[in-house]
Amino acid sequence: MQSANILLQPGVMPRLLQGLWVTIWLAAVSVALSVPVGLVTGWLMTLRNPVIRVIMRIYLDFIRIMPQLALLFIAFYGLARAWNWNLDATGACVFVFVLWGGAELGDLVRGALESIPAIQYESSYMLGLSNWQTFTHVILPQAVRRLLPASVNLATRIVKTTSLATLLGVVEVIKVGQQIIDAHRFDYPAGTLWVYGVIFAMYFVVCWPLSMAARYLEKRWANE
Amino acid sequence: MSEPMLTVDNLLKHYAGAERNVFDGISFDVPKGKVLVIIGPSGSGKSTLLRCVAGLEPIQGGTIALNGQVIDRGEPGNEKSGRAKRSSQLRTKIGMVFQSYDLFPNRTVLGNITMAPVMVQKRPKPDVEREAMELLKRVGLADRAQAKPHELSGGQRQRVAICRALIEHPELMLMDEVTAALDPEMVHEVLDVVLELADAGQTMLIVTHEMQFARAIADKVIMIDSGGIVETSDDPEAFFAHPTTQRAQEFLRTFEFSRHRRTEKDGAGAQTA
Amino acid sequence: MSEPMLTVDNLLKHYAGAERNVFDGISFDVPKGKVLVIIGPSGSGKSTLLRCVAGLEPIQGGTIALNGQVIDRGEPGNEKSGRAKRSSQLRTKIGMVFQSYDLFPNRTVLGNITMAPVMVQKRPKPDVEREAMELLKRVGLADRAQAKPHELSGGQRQRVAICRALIEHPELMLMDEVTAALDPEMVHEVLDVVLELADAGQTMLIVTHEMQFARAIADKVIMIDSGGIVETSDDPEAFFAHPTTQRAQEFLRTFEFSRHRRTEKDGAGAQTA
Amino acid sequence: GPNAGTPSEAGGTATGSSAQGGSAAKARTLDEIKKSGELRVAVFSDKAPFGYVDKDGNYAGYDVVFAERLAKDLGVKPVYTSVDPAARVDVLSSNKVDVTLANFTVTPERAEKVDFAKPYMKVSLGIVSPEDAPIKDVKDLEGKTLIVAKGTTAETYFEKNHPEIKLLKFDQYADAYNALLDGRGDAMSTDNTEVLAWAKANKGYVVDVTNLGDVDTIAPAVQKGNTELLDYINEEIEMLGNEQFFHEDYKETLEPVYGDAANPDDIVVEGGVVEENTTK
Amino acid sequence: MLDWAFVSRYAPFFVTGAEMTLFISVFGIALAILTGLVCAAIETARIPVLRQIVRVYIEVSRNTPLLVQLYFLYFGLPKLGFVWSAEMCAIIGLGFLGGSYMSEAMRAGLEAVPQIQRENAYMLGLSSRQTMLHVVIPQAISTSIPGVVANVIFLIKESSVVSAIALADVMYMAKDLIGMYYTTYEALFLLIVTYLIILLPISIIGTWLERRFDYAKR
Ligand SMILES: Nc1ncnc2c1ncn2[C@@H]1O[C@H](COP(=O)(O)OP(=O)(O)OP(=O)(O)O)[C@@H](O)[C@H]1O
Ligand SMILES: Nc1ncnc2c1ncn2[C@@H]1O[C@H](COP(=O)(O)OP(=O)(O)OP(=O)(O)O)[C@@H](O)[C@H]1O
Ligand SMILES: [Mg+2]
Ligand SMILES: [Mg+2]
Repeated sequence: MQSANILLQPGVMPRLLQGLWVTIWLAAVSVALSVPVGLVTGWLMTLRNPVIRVIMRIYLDFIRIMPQLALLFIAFYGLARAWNWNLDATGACVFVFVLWGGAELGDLVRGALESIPAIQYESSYMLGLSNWQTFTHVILPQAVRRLLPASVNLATRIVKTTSLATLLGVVEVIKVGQQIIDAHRFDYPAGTLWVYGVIFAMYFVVCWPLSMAARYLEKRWANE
Repeated sequence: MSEPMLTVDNLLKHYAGAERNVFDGISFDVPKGKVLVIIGPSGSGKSTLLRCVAGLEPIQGGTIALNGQVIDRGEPGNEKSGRAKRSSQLRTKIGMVFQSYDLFPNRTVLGNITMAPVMVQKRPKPDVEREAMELLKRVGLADRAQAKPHELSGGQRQRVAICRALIEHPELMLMDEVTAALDPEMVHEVLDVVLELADAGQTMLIVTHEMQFARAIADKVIMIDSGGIVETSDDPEAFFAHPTTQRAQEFLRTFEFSRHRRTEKDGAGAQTA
Repeated sequence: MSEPMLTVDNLLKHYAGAERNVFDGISFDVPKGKVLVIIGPSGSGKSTLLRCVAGLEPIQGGTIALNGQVIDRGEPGNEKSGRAKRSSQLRTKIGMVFQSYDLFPNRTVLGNITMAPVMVQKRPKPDVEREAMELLKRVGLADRAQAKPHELSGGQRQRVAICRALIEHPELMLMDEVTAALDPEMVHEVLDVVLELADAGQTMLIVTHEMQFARAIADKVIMIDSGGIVETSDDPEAFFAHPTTQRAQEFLRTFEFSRHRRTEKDGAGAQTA
Repeated sequence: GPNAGTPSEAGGTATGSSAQGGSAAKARTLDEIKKSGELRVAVFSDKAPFGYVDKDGNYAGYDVVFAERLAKDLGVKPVYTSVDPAARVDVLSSNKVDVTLANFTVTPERAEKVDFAKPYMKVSLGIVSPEDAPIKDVKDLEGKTLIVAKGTTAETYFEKNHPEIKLLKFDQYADAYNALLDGRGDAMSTDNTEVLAWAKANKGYVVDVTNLGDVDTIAPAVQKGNTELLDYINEEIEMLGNEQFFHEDYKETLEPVYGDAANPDDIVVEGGVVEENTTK
Repeated sequence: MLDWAFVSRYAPFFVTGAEMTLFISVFGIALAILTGLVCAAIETARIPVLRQIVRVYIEVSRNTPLLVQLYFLYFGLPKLGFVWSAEMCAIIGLGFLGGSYMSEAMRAGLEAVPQIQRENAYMLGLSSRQTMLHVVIPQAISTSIPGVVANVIFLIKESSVVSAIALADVMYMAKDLIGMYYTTYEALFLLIVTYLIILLPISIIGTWLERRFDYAKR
């Protein structure tokens, strides 16, 4: 197992960590941008306007049915040329993850808003609250509680999906790993096992706490 | 009786898509300081009636007036228009307590009660909190002010819901089967509060299936069924003892269990199924 | 009265982790062909008692005997052992109807009723179906034989649940608040069926909060509270009219609404909250 | 599993049929590049010693040394984008980079999509195989599995001329080499320089086929129609020829790997002029 | 805008790619369902040590990307002497990933069956086998189906990354066309159409199945 020494080579772990940082950055930016997109999407989905309904339906279904990798390819190779967008690989990834995260989150928002019993609106009406007060003080706080656990889960999924960015050439943790494997292919031909093993563990270390947090929130707010 | 607080005149209500009208024009009034109890079989429209008065349902005909002022006028064809367009201020004049579970789950008991007066009536928060605590004491829940609704029993929740409506000093209170979702023991703790309210002169419109309670609290009773009023009575005691219409008699009988079937029992013996 | 069908002797029940015993050794019996009604406040252990008799809960002391044969004997420390180890055959001798909504959702009404006799008692299917149809006719549901449970109202479901238990010809029927989850109108259609069963001589152990119904059906009443029997009576009529113990008097009073609070009302006038 | 054919096995030049005006994203002018202060270059990040990321995480290699000089002479900084072989055309046509310097072999198909400048290197294909089962000739490959990287000259060559050979294609060179090491194929093919260097470092592997196909040149590429930048690069290459820049480059980046296994003149092209006296 | 001649010439390759996608998916999903069943059974039965192992497996599987799992299986494990074919790696990878998702869906189904249903069966005299077979499992299936169908679609989509280990699936075909002939639009068009043809019917069948087994709806 002396091939494990590849991990001790100067620069290897720092570079992997740097790569991981890119992964996290990519995921964080995508999640951060998904939130406003998701809120708007979710709100649009609750509207009764038939045209908006159909559009949102198609948007959601298309995003859901296409593999994320296919979406990445479409964004990276297709859209940039068609719309004269200068999307680099990272940009294409963020674009796709936000579209995808926004759609998923939008559906969660819709679900959360629709799951609030009508009686909550009616009580607020009877108490004289305005529509805006009802939304901000009654509906939203309840919706957020239903929303948050699922959103944290979505964040975990986004982190995992950022792994696909490597296939567009984004230099994130997997790509860095491949570069390291390549740079050491003469001295540590069996380094592959260890480098991929470490990357595997890194994803776990990032995603697992998120999953736990989601589960905790879910339990904590389950009975309220 | 004194002058009417609520006057419902020739009310017509139709749900979008429904085959027939829930009400084909019904009229009644609630005098100030009195309690009107509405009874009737399931599906007869008791909840709908309360919701119309509350402004939660659009009406298609007739008028609803509060203190002689028309607050809602029926418009044919507005089945889908949602809630009536009443001002916040008007809405605070009518309080409502629903069947159950309608406290705001994200606020404490105190937060639930103080929210509307502070946000709608713009009253100073300390005053409101002081009054809220008094109300809570009245319903026996002063020690639960900081609890979250999910920590309360059903009966406690309903008492909080009553406080939440009361703190706005509504002229009219609407109560729709406030104990229907409760365990029998809790029924009493809630209805005692309602009885006290009546004693204090609160004008109320109450829907209930608890006939004993109805009998005890009502100043006036109406029974509704299939779109109209079956029987009205200003003497609840007499009504519950001897309803005049056959429909009311039948209805009241469903709350009793006749023994005559039992008498044959000993004779029937072991020829069981 | 005739010889006891069920004898509960010195029953002790403790839930794992609970501070104290639900029962500290209670004893009673149900004579053959009679109806024993159990009343008591919420949390007093009525359901637990029925579940112990049913074999759904392990018991920690005392015995339960059916027709003189001990079917369950308490063992201290077996709180976590789950259901009692009773033979299929013994289990068919005790039927149970729960609070509500417990039909098998994936089978039709008829399928629900015929399942156990065919699978457990190995009776020929045509016979069983014929009998099932007769039972359904008796409870007024012959035309719903092919319906799925979710297409039925609550009252209809409970009547099917009763048929499902009856078709195994249980010697003892247990009923735990069978109408607690029902609309008032439906209560009657279900309780009428139970009254008829009693008339036909079915031995039953019934938990209910409907005092009127309890009074009508009971041959014998026991009231339980805080781990023991508060009062037993072989004359239900007398018991409901004048319970001897103070605890029973208090309990029965929670089902009445006193008018005396109301009398002050007119005097109290407008000094409302 | 199902025996999957690949699109490329259909053979023929499908390329001509596709509209070439695909580049909606207009390339930047020389002025715009100078103004931005950055030259965006597509390079490999896993193809030592031509384009790779060294142990310190910096881009290095034969292509990168050229890119550094190109940028320096323009008075700007180079900014690198790591590409897969298959992405080299698209990064240009979608204007994600200004120039591709990623061991880009000049082929007629590619020349329809991008504009190649004068060459700075020349190669032909080589095949590397395990010592104990050496591939001495293309014929030996019949019925065997050959590993290639997607989008490389090797892929195109074998698709076109030897459809009978089963190809196993990977996105990255690193993956392809690993597949060879793990015995997932019988041999691997790519530019001869590359396989030579690799075989030298990996015991148990030999290169017995070194000059397959035509001698191909390797050149920088810019977006189709970006003549301004193209002309500039051509001038630059001619100018660098005078100072024998690419021999220097060779000494710095390739010699430490190849040692005496290769002759610099077989690889390096100076001033954009290919001399025909390559040693076979 | 699209070159239809090119599209029709290369469409057959996407059919082959779809075959590969389906081949990997069918076996991967079958393995996932099997794994899920075993795990759900272990968790519901609360078998002591195995249960902990299952928990760890589920956490690892759910919190790592399939791509990394595949790289590890395909490039990493050979260094330990396990050389599995790409197909094998892909199927095992999908099964490893999907097993945890399937297990959760099935467990949720089992747990959603109210205790009172088992108690009724007990009171009617049904044996525990009969109770499981005729009462619990039919209801569990009905609640599990939406989750399982969603997972099936999810896994088919996830299978698109197997092109990274040189399996000629739909995604691989698209990359190949782009890499060789630079016919980006045509390749992407064929890619979208192929995935729609594979996934739309499954999604529709899933909705139908959900309705079909929705008898537990109360
Ligand atoms: N939103 C609605 N849309 C259409 N029909 C409705 C709606 N709400 C109630 N109905 C119908 O209107 C009639 C009256 O219903 P309502 O709930 O007012 O009866 P209720 O007397 O309150 O019954 P219960 O005693 O069961 O509460 C019923 O036939 C019901 O089915
Ligand atoms: N599974 C359990 N584990 C622990 N304690 C329990 C359990 N089930 C019931 N208890 C407790 O045992 C006591 C008796 O409960 P039980 O349900 O038998 O009362 P009940 O008389 O049927 O009440 P109700 O009228 O509300 O149905 C209660 O204090 C209850 O909290
Ligand atoms: Mg109602
Ligand atoms: Mg109970």
